Amino acid sequence: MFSKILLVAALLIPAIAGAGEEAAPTIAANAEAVQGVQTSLDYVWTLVAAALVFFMQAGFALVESGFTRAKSAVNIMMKNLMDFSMGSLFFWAIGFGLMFGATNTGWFGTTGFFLSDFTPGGDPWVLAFWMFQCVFAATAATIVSGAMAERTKFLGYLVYSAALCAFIYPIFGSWAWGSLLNGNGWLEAKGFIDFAGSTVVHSVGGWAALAGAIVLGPRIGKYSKDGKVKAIPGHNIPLAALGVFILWLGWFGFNPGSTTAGNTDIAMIFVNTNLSAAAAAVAAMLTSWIIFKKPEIGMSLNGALAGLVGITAGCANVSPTSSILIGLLSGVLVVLSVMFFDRIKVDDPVGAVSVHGVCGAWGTLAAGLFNMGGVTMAIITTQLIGIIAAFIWAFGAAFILFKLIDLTIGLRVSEEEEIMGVDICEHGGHAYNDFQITK
Amino acid sequence: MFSKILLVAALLIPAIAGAGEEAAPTIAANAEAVQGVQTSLDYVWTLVAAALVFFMQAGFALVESGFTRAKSAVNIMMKNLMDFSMGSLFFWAIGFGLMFGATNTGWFGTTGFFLSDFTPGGDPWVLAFWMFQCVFAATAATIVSGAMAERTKFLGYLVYSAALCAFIYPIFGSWAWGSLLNGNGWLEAKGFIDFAGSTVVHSVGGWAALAGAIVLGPRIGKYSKDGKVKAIPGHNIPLAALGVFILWLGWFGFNPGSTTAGNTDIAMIFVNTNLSAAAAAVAAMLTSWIIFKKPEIGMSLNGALAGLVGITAGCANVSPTSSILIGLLSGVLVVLSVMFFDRIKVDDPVGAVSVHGVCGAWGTLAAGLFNMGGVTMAIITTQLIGIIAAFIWAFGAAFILFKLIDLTIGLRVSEEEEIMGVDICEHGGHAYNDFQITK
Amino acid sequence: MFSKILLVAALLIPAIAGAGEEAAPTIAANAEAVQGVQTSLDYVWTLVAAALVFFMQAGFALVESGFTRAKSAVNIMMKNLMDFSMGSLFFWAIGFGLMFGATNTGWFGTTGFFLSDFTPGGDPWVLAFWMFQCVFAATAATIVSGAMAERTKFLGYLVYSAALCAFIYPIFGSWAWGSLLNGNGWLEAKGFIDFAGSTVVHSVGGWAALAGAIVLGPRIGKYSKDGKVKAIPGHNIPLAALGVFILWLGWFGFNPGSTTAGNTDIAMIFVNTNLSAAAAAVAAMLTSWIIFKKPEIGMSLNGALAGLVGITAGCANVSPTSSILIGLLSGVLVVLSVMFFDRIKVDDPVGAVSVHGVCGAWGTLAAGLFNMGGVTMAIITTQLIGIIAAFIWAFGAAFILFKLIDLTIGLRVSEEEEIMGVDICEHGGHAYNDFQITK
Amino acid sequence: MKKIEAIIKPFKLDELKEALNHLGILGMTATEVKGFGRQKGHMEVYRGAEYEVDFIPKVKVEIITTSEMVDKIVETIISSVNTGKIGDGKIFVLPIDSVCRIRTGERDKDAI
Amino acid sequence: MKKIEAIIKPFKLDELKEALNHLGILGMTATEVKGFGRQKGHMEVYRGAEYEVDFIPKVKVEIITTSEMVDKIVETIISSVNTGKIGDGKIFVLPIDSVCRIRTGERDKDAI
Amino acid sequence: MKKIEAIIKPFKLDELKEALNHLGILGMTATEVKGFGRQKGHMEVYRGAEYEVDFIPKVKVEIITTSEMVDKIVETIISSVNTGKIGDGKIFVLPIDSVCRIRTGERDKDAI
Ligand SMILES: Nc1ncnc2c1ncn2[C@@H]1O[C@H](COP(=O)(O)OP(=O)(O)O)[C@@H](O)[C@H]1O
Ligand SMILES: Nc1ncnc2c1ncn2[C@@H]1O[C@H](COP(=O)(O)OP(=O)(O)O)[C@@H](O)[C@H]1O
Ligand SMILES: Nc1ncnc2c1ncn2[C@@H]1O[C@H](COP(=O)(O)OP(=O)(O)O)[C@@H](O)[C@H]1O
Repeated sequence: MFSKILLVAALLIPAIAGAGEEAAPTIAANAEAVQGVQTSLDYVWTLVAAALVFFMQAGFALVESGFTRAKSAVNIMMKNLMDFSMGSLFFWAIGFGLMFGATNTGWFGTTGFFLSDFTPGGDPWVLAFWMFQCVFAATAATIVSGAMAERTKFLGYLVYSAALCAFIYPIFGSWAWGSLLNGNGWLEAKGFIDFAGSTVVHSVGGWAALAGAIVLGPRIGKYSKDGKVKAIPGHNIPLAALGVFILWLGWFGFNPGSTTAGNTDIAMIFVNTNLSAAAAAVAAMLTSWIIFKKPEIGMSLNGALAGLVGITAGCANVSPTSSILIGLLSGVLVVLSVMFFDRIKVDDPVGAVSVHGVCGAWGTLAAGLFNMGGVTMAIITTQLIGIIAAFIWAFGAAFILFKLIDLTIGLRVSEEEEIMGVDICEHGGHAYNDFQITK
Repeated sequence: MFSKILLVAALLIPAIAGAGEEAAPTIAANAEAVQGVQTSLDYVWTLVAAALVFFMQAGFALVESGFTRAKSAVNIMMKNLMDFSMGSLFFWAIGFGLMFGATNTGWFGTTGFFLSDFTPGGDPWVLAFWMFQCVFAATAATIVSGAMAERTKFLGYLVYSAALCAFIYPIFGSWAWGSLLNGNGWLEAKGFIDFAGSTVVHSVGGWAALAGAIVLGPRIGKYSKDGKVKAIPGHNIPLAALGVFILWLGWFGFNPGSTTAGNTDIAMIFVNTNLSAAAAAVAAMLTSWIIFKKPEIGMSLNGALAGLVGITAGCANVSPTSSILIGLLSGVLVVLSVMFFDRIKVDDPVGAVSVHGVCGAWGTLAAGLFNMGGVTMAIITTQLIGIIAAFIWAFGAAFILFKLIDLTIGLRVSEEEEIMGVDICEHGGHAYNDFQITK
Repeated sequence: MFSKILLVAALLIPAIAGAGEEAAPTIAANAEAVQGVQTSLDYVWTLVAAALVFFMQAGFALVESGFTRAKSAVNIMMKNLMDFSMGSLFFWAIGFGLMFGATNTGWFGTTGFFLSDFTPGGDPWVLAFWMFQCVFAATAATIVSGAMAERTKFLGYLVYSAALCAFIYPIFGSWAWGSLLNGNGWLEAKGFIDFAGSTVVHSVGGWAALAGAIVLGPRIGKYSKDGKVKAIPGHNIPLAALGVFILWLGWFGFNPGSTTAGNTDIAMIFVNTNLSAAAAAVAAMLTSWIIFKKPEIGMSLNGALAGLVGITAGCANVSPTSSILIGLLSGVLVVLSVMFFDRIKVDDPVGAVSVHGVCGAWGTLAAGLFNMGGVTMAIITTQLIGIIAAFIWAFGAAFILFKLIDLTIGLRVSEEEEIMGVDICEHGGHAYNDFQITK
Repeated sequence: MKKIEAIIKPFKLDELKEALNHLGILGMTATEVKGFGRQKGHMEVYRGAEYEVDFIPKVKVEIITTSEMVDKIVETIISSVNTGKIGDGKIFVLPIDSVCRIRTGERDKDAI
Repeated sequence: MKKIEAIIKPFKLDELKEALNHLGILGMTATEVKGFGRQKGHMEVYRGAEYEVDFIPKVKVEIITTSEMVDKIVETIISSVNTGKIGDGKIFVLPIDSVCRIRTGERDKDAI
Repeated sequence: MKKIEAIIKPFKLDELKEALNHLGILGMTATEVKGFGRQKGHMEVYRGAEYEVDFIPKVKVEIITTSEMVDKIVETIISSVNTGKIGDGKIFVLPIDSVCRIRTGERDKDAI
């Protein structure tokens, strides 16, 4: 078999990895070769998982646009495209170094900016690792987009998005995950359990979303003069449902991929992820059925996502049976939470705060409660510390950030623009030319 | 390279798999290490394939909603979400044990319910295997959803869906595939060839769909008073086409993944799967062109699926050239079959019976006819036995089930509700708010 | 663990690959076993990548239909389905042999038609390799579909599509990539760098698209009598955006998969691919913002694709930092190019010529300019030779082909049919029954 | 000449068309409209918020005809779309000054 | 009997409905239309080509009523949908010969 | 005052708009409608079942104007949208009692 990589071999400084395979068979050579193959397998799995997590960007884009109005669909697609595009660049330049660089404080890293840890010919693992972490950062950023839909200035959003990928997410990330590379955070030092990011990714994104929704205020028409909650139905439920299926698929990269190693541990993580999501979707459907007399699809879809977020922290250290319990509770919780935030007049069109913030916190606690290795007061305390730290940091930093944006370039479009729709005003076009739109 | 799994190592009872890699290099250790890496590769491949098969749920949802009316799209999304969510739970609790548990009768398994075969710290293979089998079970369930679209009571559908994943599918599955784990079915004992499930998954789903469509009866307006077939055009062809592409993608997990081993055998399975689908799409297009004077897209899309179903049984034991023949015949067959069922007034809005039932049976026969190792009368007989057994069991059991549902909670919505659309009546909402809908 | 493959073992001539694993552990046996596992990993990775590239077909279908009118959506789906289906068959019968067969001229291969290189029981690598190359061929074919949208006779398109997969693409491919199997092309002999096909796949497709758009002429209404460019807005921007996300995902198979080996080299290719796409999306958005005063989504989406095409040639031999530069330039270039072709009255509804043709050429040059191993005049010259050869061959051959089709079966529908829409005239149906369409 | 406007339930359009054809009516124009009236709408729920949909999809059919035909047409409409249920709709008759066929310039009677 | 046609800004429909209900108007028919008038449209851009959208989404509300009610209704419409901005719309009053309720065959006053 | 209703082929709307503007007509309202008439529809096929589509997409343009302008406008419409093919459409002229501009309350002539 002729590997195309040889085509560029002459151009590449180092010998091609894996060349060792051709070495004369000695015990040592074999041992090394086995290592080499396992390493290759780790790369393949980690990067395949990264690709799946990347695809979650599409899932978020679809869920968010499906749950909002036709006149905002272009804007949501642009926000999701830019979350990932700008996020990749800012995480490359700044975020990755803050999150995984060496640190003596345990509060943020100070090395490895601009992927400087990689030298052509050197160990490419840092690249595989960066790729996987990059899609995680962008996920945190994109969570916020839905909660701020239909009324946010595009420029203001871009500034927020860059800041989250460059600072807010990585700094918290360094506390919990820094030691995965060169860092070493104060939170992980305490034994904080958050295998794939219920808190690090989802709560951080969810609490930032809460800050954004609060600073923005509700969409025109979301609350009647007499303060009653008015429904603003989403314009494309099939797209939203497709988005949820894509997110579920992406989570099979998000959770098991967090091993960043192609080993047998991923089996249980797959199963736990799936069972929690399934249980949560069913629980949310039943809850909505009981409360609204109909099995409502918006809540059922949110339910599946709630179960995925809920199991993210504990997917590697709870049993499949526990995963079902975690999912069931996530499904009930998300419905009640969505209704709660509606009540207190926080207009979150897609339920991002409830799904990612609230269920992320719940999942982090659950990772301690259902720990297969047994639960101690110490574990619970650490989990709570992490949960609270995430809220204080993410909500606080995002709140200040949004206020600053509001005072400077402006965060919200004018009333007239909002009625016309952000698509025309911010992007000069419509999502559905050719269709008769009724709102 | 620092594996995140170590973060939870302290919490996990067993030593982490693959730790053996660090053992002092001896011949035995190396041999074991190689085995370990191959095992890891098998896990990675099986679970990546499972993720692809999971994604087929989205494909089915899109094909079904695209081929039906806008007023039923929410209901179809809910059905597909719940097929998989409830299916996962019921397959976990009951189905998996019936299908793969130990058996002395050869008719159904009696162990391994609630994933009891897995013990924390024990061999996690059963989890990887469960995950792969779970997405198969849900596939069988979701096939039926399309054939019963636009007129089925949601609650009645949920009962059916649970029953299929818990009993109908697993029991047949145990006859043909039980020995893949702890079972040992009477059909596989005869040497029945159905590598990836033309019969086990698709025909079983297809014949259940036939039973459902018959018990329900046609949609209002599908047949004029004078008995002429009236078209009820699907509302979103691009969604349906996307669904077919997604299903085709998923089949690259469905067929090659059925090796549940990461080895070189998957290459031929990939090629066969692809060539059969391609040939069938072309054949169906040409057939529709000849019969209707236009290359019709609905039939062409069904054709691709027919080719995928047709090669599923024989993908590992027929040649690429044979795969093309199998596909060509599947493509012609599906068009004629769809027209036939329309004629006899079985209203199957998406062609599920023809694609999965009829072409599943054809594919199972073809797996014998085109067997690379040569064909014998015995092989054909066994294939026919399997095909017939599937029809009797799946159609019979499903027919009784649907009749029971109809007599108890009711299977079909009222005429008024059907005219309004199941979305509003069953779920209290529309799929396309903001759009002017004309039906 | 019981591999299902054993079910058909009796039927398969050769012993199952990997059986060697059970051999008594000797040094030689271990060495061989390691090789076996690495080989299996290469298969798994190559085929997973092929699946991702296959999925790009869906991405193209969505981008093309999203950027055109509702009345052409059925036709575009049919064209994309058939590009891949017929393409697979013609590449199997003819293309693969021409591209990778043995050759003594260096201009085209003459062996391996109908996959004759594969013998049951023989080395299945040729099948894995065929699968990967097949999805590449179909990609080249499908690029053209968008540029010819909304006005092309379906039959004429099918003839073109078959010819491209059977002759135009493979012949050029044999010049640059033939030696990946049994061939040995004149261009690769010069050391032409095109790792994953900026030129071989994208420019070839892009220049063929240019020929098609020129021979067809612009859509009715694209230019006013006084020659002003008139906008014909796409009908479904969210679909187009989803298509771009899917294409981006597929590119994680397209570029890293081109190693056709599961090794550590893929890490840098992943990172380069992602950074270039991200940079290009941002650059295109900013460019459109500056020129049109609004961040326009059509251009931003094209930008992401431009960055992906731009890095395809050099993804394995340029640094991540260079990838960002390549992407930034691709993003600016594509916007200017789209406007340029609009000016000169080449009506390319989706920007296929600019994205694939122009940015493919740029990327091929950039692969030389930013070569990590250093750049020489010789390298640049070779790159330019390849770029020019691609233009002459692809544009020339396609132009003649389209002219011939036009003179024989006809390439363009009648004015009346174009106004009614190709969906009804060519396929006898609509994409969006149930919706009120306004154009 | 007169213009007859009938607001009917959407799924009755085909039956109405056939009935009018039998009457020899060779032309009509249909419009998707939303009606508010005695026929109460229904509650819908979206993500926990209930809301009433009181504008119900209807189809408005416009028929230009001669004064003589009016009564016949009105009867035909009633008999073909009447379901006896609230929401069946209304028929309005309006005066028309003149009619013209664009293609030929024919006027009034000859134009329909 | 008269027919009142009001062309209004879409987001004003609910307010108009409520205002008319208070007036005791129990029926109306709404249609999505596109309006061209003094209210200038806006420029849009698509893939580099700018174009003006001068047909603006409006809603046409039709109300059949007795001659006596016309003025009240017109005033109510004006007061409830007037924003003082260009594009608020128009009200047209047309004569009607007869009205009929399909369900019952009732005529004129009784039909509305 | 009069109301002119023209049913035309959709792709002719822009030409009609321009022609009317040249005539100094500053306002009109367009509605998507479906027309049944002499222009026969076409057969379509869906998954093996053929069916005739006999309601063809048309656009209805409504223009309120003074009685004097009616003839000019009708001629303009004919000349600008006539293709000589069946299905070009119809023009109807209806009497209007009164017109009112919501924004200002202006009446009749001043309102348009
Ligand atoms: N006063 C009115 N003006 C205009 N349209 C009306 C009026 N009253 C009713 N309609 C139309 O007629 C439809 C049916 O009227 P409704 O009162 O619901 O039932 P019914 O026709 O049986 O009395 C309404 O949906 C509305 O479109
Ligand atoms: N002469 C007319 N005939 C029919 N409709 C008209 C006419 N003039 C205006 N309209 C309708 O009224 C709407 C508002 O009119 P416009 O001139 O834009 O603002 P205003 O109502 O404030 O004068 C237009 O969008 C159009 O739908
Ligand atoms: N009697 C009628 N009443 C209302 N609308 C009509 C009538 N006759 C025709 N139309 C409208 O005019 C359109 C064109 O009429 P048609 O008979 O098809 O062609 P032509 O205008 O050339 O005679 C039809 O599609 C329909 O919308």
